[in-house]
Amino acid sequence: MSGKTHQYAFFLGCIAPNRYPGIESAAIKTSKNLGIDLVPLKGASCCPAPGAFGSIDLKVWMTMAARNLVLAEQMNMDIALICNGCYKSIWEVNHKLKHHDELRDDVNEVLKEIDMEFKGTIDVRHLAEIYYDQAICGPAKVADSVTTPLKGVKVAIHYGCHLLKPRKDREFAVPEVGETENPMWMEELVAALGAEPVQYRNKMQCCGAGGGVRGYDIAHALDITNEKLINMNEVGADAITEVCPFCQLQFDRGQIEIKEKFGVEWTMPVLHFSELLGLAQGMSPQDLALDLHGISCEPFLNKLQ
Amino acid sequence: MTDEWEPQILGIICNWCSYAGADLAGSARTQYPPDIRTIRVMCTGRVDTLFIMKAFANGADGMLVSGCHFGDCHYLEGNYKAAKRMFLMKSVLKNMGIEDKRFRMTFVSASEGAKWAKVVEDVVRTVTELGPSPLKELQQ
Amino acid sequence: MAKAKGYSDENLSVRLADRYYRTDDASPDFLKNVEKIGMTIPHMCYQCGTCTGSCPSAPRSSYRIRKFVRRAVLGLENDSLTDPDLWLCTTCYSCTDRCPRDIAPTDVIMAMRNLAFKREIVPRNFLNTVQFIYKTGHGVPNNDVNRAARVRLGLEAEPETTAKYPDFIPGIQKILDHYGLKDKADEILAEGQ
Amino acid sequence: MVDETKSQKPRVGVYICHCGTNIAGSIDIQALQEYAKTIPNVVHADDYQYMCSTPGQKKIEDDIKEHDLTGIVVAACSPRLHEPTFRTATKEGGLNQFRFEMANIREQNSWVHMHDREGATDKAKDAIRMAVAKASLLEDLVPKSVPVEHTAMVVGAGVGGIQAALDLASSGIKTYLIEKSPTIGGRMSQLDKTFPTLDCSQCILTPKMVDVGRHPNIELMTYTEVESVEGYIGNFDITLRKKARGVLTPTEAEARGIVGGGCNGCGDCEAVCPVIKPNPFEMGMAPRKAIYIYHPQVVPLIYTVDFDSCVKCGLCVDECGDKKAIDLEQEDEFVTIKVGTAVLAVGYELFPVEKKTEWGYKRYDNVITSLEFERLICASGPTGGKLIRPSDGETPKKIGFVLCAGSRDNTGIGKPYCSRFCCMYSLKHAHQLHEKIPGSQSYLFYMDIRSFGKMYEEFYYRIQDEGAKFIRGRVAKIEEDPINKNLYVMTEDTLLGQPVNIELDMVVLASAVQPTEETDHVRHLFGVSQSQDGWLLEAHPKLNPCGTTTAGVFLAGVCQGPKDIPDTVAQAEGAASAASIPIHVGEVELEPYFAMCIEEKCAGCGMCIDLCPYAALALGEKDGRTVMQVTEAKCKGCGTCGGFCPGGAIWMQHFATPQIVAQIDAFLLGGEQ
Repeated sequence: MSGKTHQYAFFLGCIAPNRYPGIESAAIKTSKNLGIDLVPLKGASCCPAPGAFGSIDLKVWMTMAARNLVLAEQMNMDIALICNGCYKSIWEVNHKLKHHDELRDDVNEVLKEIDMEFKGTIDVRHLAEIYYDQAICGPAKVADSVTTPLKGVKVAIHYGCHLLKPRKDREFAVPEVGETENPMWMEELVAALGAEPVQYRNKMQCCGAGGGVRGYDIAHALDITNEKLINMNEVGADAITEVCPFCQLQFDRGQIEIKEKFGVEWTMPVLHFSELLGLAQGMSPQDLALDLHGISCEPFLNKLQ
Repeated sequence: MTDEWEPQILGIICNWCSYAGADLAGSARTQYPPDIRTIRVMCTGRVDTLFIMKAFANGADGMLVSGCHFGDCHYLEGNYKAAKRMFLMKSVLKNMGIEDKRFRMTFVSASEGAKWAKVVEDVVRTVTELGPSPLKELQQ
Repeated sequence: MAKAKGYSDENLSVRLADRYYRTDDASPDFLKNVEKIGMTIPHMCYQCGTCTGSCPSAPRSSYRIRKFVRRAVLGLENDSLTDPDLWLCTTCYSCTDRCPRDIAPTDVIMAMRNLAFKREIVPRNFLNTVQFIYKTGHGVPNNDVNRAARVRLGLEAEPETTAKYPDFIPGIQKILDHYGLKDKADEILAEGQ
Repeated sequence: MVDETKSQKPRVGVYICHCGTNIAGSIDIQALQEYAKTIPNVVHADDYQYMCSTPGQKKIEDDIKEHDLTGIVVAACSPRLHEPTFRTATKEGGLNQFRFEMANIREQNSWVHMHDREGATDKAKDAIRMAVAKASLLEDLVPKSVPVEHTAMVVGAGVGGIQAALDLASSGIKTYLIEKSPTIGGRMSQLDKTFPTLDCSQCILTPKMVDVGRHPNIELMTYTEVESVEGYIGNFDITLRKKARGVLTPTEAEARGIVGGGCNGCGDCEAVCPVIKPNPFEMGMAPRKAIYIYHPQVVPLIYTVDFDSCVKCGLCVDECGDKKAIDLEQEDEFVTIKVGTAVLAVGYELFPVEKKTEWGYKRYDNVITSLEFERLICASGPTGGKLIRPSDGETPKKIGFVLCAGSRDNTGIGKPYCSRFCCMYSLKHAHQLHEKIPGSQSYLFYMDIRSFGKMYEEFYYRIQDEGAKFIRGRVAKIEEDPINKNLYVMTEDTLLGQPVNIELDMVVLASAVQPTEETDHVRHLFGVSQSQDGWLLEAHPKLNPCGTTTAGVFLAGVCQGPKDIPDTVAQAEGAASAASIPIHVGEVELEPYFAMCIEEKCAGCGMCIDLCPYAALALGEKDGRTVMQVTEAKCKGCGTCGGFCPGGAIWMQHFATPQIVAQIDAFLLGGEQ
C-alpha cells in the first residue's frame, strides 16, 4: 500500500469484541490494507451505552465516556471506532466537553478521583466515515483493496441512528456524510466492494433496539425491526449491512426472536461493513467467525459470483 | 473603592446601522448593562483618532466604535476607512500602555438589535475584567 | 389540584375523577429541570407533530413524544415520570433532526428519564447494565463461546479492554460510586425482587 | 461656521419626557430634572408626560422666548423618531432648528435597563449632560434646498412595480419602469387564480400590463438592469444596462433606418430555432427556444435571444426576413437617466425547498412546489390546464398540500418567518383541485391556518365546506413507493394524537419565500439596509413602511417582506404616493451636514480628496494658497474627510470636532465626581 499510515486508537465497545469478534478482527486487518493502523486502546470500557446509561444519569454517562477519551488522550491519538452507539457516547461527549466549560469542570471534578483529566486534545471518528474520507482513504482506495469483488448480491444498507443524528450536532470531515434523510455515501462504499446497494422504503428508520427499548419491551423493538426487514425484503435484498454491532445484534438475533414471538420467519444475513469488506479483501467466512451469527450467511456467500 | 467602580465606556456609533440597531434593541426590550454612553455620528468615517485619544486621556475605561457591516455603509465606504484607522489606533493605544482590548470596533446593522445588546454586554464584561483604565489611576 | 370526589362508591370516584388541568397541578421546577438536564428548549414547542410523525415507536404504541414535550411545558411531572411510555423512545433522534423549532425532543425524554431515575422509577434492564459495567467494565461482557471464537480468529481470548486489563475496573467503580449509582441500582433491583 | 451668536453665553433649556411610563417607569424623572438644572449652561429644565404632544411642544416654543434660550435639549425617545418634531418646535419658537439636540433615554436607556432604575437614571443624567454640552455649541444652519427632477423610477415590474408606476405616471410624473426579465407581470402572471375571489390572475393583471405599455408617462424598459446609482434625493443619476436582446423593437429598427421593420411578435423565428431550453416562466416544465417569449401575453410582445444558449446558426435571421428584427451581434447598452425618486419592487423567489431533504423535492417526481402547481393547473400552462402528475402523466386524485414548507423554521435551513400567503393559496389550490378533478380529495397538512385578510376566513370556511381535509400536523417525512411513485406522507394528527401515514398521488409543497438573488445587489446600489432575514428594511415598520434609510428611495411589495397581492398593491400605491410627494413639491431640503474647509488651517495636502466617495472635494487656489474646496451639492455629510484631516481643517457642520469633543468631555469630566 502506498501513502502514509494513519494511526488511531481503536475503541472496541462491547458487542463487537464480545459477541461478533469477526468484526474486530476484520476491522483491524482490512484497515491495515487501507493504510489505517488501529492501535489497541488498552483498558477501555463500555462507551457506556448511551441509551441505558444516558437514561439513568447523563452525568455518569459523560464521565464514563470521558474516561475512555482520556485513555486515548494519554496515547495522543484520535479514536476510531466501529459502532454507532459508541460514536454517540465517545464523539458526542468529546464534543460536549470541548464546548461546555461547565460540563467539563463537572466531569473533571470526578475524574480527579482517579487521577485523570479530560483535556480535549483528540478527535473521534467512525471507521466507516474514515473510509469515505478522500483525505485518508476514499471509496476508490477501498475498491482498489478488493481482491474478490462481491458480485451478484444486493445489499440493503442500514445507516443506523447515532452516527448521523441529530445532524445539527454533528460535524463531519466530508459534508455529504452528514446528510440524514437520504445519505448515499455508504452506497458508494458498498458499490466499491462490487455489491449492488439497494434502496428501500424508510431507509433511515431505526433498528428498534436503542434507548434501552430492546431490554424494556423486546416485542416493541422487534416490531420496528420487522418493519425494516419487510422494506428491505420488498426490494430483494440478499443481506443487510450496517456499521453498528448493536444494530447487527438486533437484526441478526432479532430475526430468531421475531420468529419466536411473531411466528414470522426471516433468513436475511446481517453483516457489519467491516465483515463485508473482509470478504471482499479475501478473508474467509471462518476468518470472520460468521458461524457466530444467528442467521446463516451461507445463502449470501453462495450467491456471490 | 474598587467595589464602587463602574466602568466608563464611550460608544461612538453611526446613525444608519449601529444607532438604528441600538434603537431596535430598545424596541425589542433586549436588556443589557447600562455602562455605556453613546455619541451619534452620521458615519464611523467621522471618527477622528483624536476622539479616541481624548476619551482615554479623560479617563475612559473602554471605547467602542460601531458601524455598518462592510458593504453596507450608507456612504459606501466610510466604515472601511474608519476600520483602517481604528485598527491603527489599537496599536497606538498598546504603545501607550493601554490594553488594546479596551478599544474595539464592531459592525452592527440596523436589524441587529440582539447583536448590539451582545456587543455591549461583551464590551462591558471585557472592560470590567480589565479593571479601571491605567490612565485613570494616573489622573488621580 | 384535582378535587377528590369522596363518593361512597370508590369505583365511581375513580371513574368520575376530576380531570381538569389546573395551574396548581404544575410542578414549578419541572420544565426548568428538564431544560437543564436535557440542554434543550421544550418551551419553544409549537406542537406541530413533526416529532411524533418521525417517531418509529409512535405507530405501534400509545407513546407520543409531542405529548411529553407538552407535559414538560405545563409542568406535568407526575404524568410524565410515571407514564410507562417514557421508556419506549429508541433515541433514534429523528424528531430532533427534523424539529423546526430546533428543540431536541429526544433529550427531553432523556432528561425525564434521568428525573424518573431520581425517583427510582426505572426499568430493570437499565440497572442490569449498570451492574455489568460495575463488575466488568462492559455492558455486554465476554463469555466462553466468544473467547474460543476469538482465539480461533487469532485474537486474544480477552479484548484489549477492561477484560484484559482488570486493573482499570476500580477506576470505573470509583466513578460509578461517586454518583452512588451501583448502590442505587442494587437497592432498586432488590426492592423489585 | 463662526457667527456672532457663538460669543454669546449659551442658554440651554432641557425637557424631559415621561413618555407615559415608557421612560418614567424605569428612570427617576424628578431626580433627572433636578440634576439637569445643575448642568452648566442650563437655564431652564422641565418635564412633561408626552413632550411630542402639542402642549409639550408648546412648552419649548414659549420657553425659548421667555428664557431667551439659545439651545434646546429634549431627553426622550430616539432622534430617529422625533428629531424632526422637536426641530419644528424649536423653529416655531424662533430659534434655528439646528440648535436642537436630543438625548435618547428611551430606546437606548429605559427600554434596555428596565430593571436597573439607578443605573438607568445615572445613564440618563450623563446623556443629558452630553446633549447640553453639544447644544451649547450648536450653530444656526440653513438647510439646503435642491430642486427635484420631475421623473421617477420603479425597479421591478411585477404587480407591485406595475401599480406603483401607473400611480406615479397617472399623477403626471414621467416614470421609468425597469424590469430585468424580457416581460413584465412578475410572479402574479404565473398564477392561475387569485384568492379569495378566484379571479383569473392573468385576466386582472393583463389590463394593467397593457396600460403600462401604452401609458404616455411610462417608459417601460424590459430586459434591463440597474447598473449604478449616484446622487441623492431629487437628483439620482442612474445608469441602466439594457441587456442585449438580440431583437429590435419597431422603434429601434426605425432608428437603424429599417422602415416598417422590427419585431412584431409573429413567432416565425421561434419555429425555426433548433435550440431547446426549459422555460423558467413554466418553472422549467415546458420548453422554450433560444429565441423566445415566456408566454403569448407578454408585454412587450418582443422576442428575446438567450445568448447563453444561442448557437448563432442564423436560421431565425433568415426567417425574419425583411423585418430585420434580429441582430445576433447586439451588445449590452448603457443608458443614463436622471430621476427624483425611486421605488424598489424587486419581488421574491421560492426558498429552495429541496434543502429540506425529508420532503424529497427533486428526489421524488410527484413532489412539486406551489408555483409548479400554479402552472400545471393554469389553462395557459404547459399542460393546457390539465392537472397531471409528473411521474406518469396520470390524473392525480389525492393530493396533499404541505404548508409551512420551509417557513416558521428555526433550524437554520428554512426561514424563521411566516411566508404569509401560503395558507391562502393552498386553500385555493384545494379548491382548484376539487373543481377540476371530480372525485378528487385534498389533504392540507397545516399547523395554523392564517386567514387574516378580508374575506379570507370566509374562504377557509368555503374550502372546508367543499370537503378539503385538514390535518393539523407538520409533515415529518415523505416516502416514495419505488414502484408506482405514490407518496406516503407521515405526520401526526395532533388533534387526534395519532400518527398518520397517507398514501397520495401527488404532494404540493407550499414553499417558503425568500428575497431574490439580486435583492442584495440592488440594495447595495441604492444604499438600502436589510432586515435580519434579508428583506429590504423599511424606514420605520409602522410609521414609514414604504420609506428606506435612503431619502427618495421607497419600497413596494414582497421585497420588503412577504405579502399577498392586495397588500403588495396597497403598499405599491403607498410607495408611489410617497415617491411623488418630493416631485410634486418640486424641491427637497437636505440636512446641511456638509463638510467645510477652515481655510486658515488647511495645508492643501489633499489627503481628504481620495477619502471622499462622492468626489465632492477638490483642491483649489484661494488667496494664493492651495486649499481644499467642497462642492456642497455632492457632499452627503458622512464626515469621513473630517475624521481624517491631520490639520483639523475640516469643519463638519452639526458634527464639528469641538461639539463632539465637548460631548466626550461632558461624559468623562463633567459628571458628579
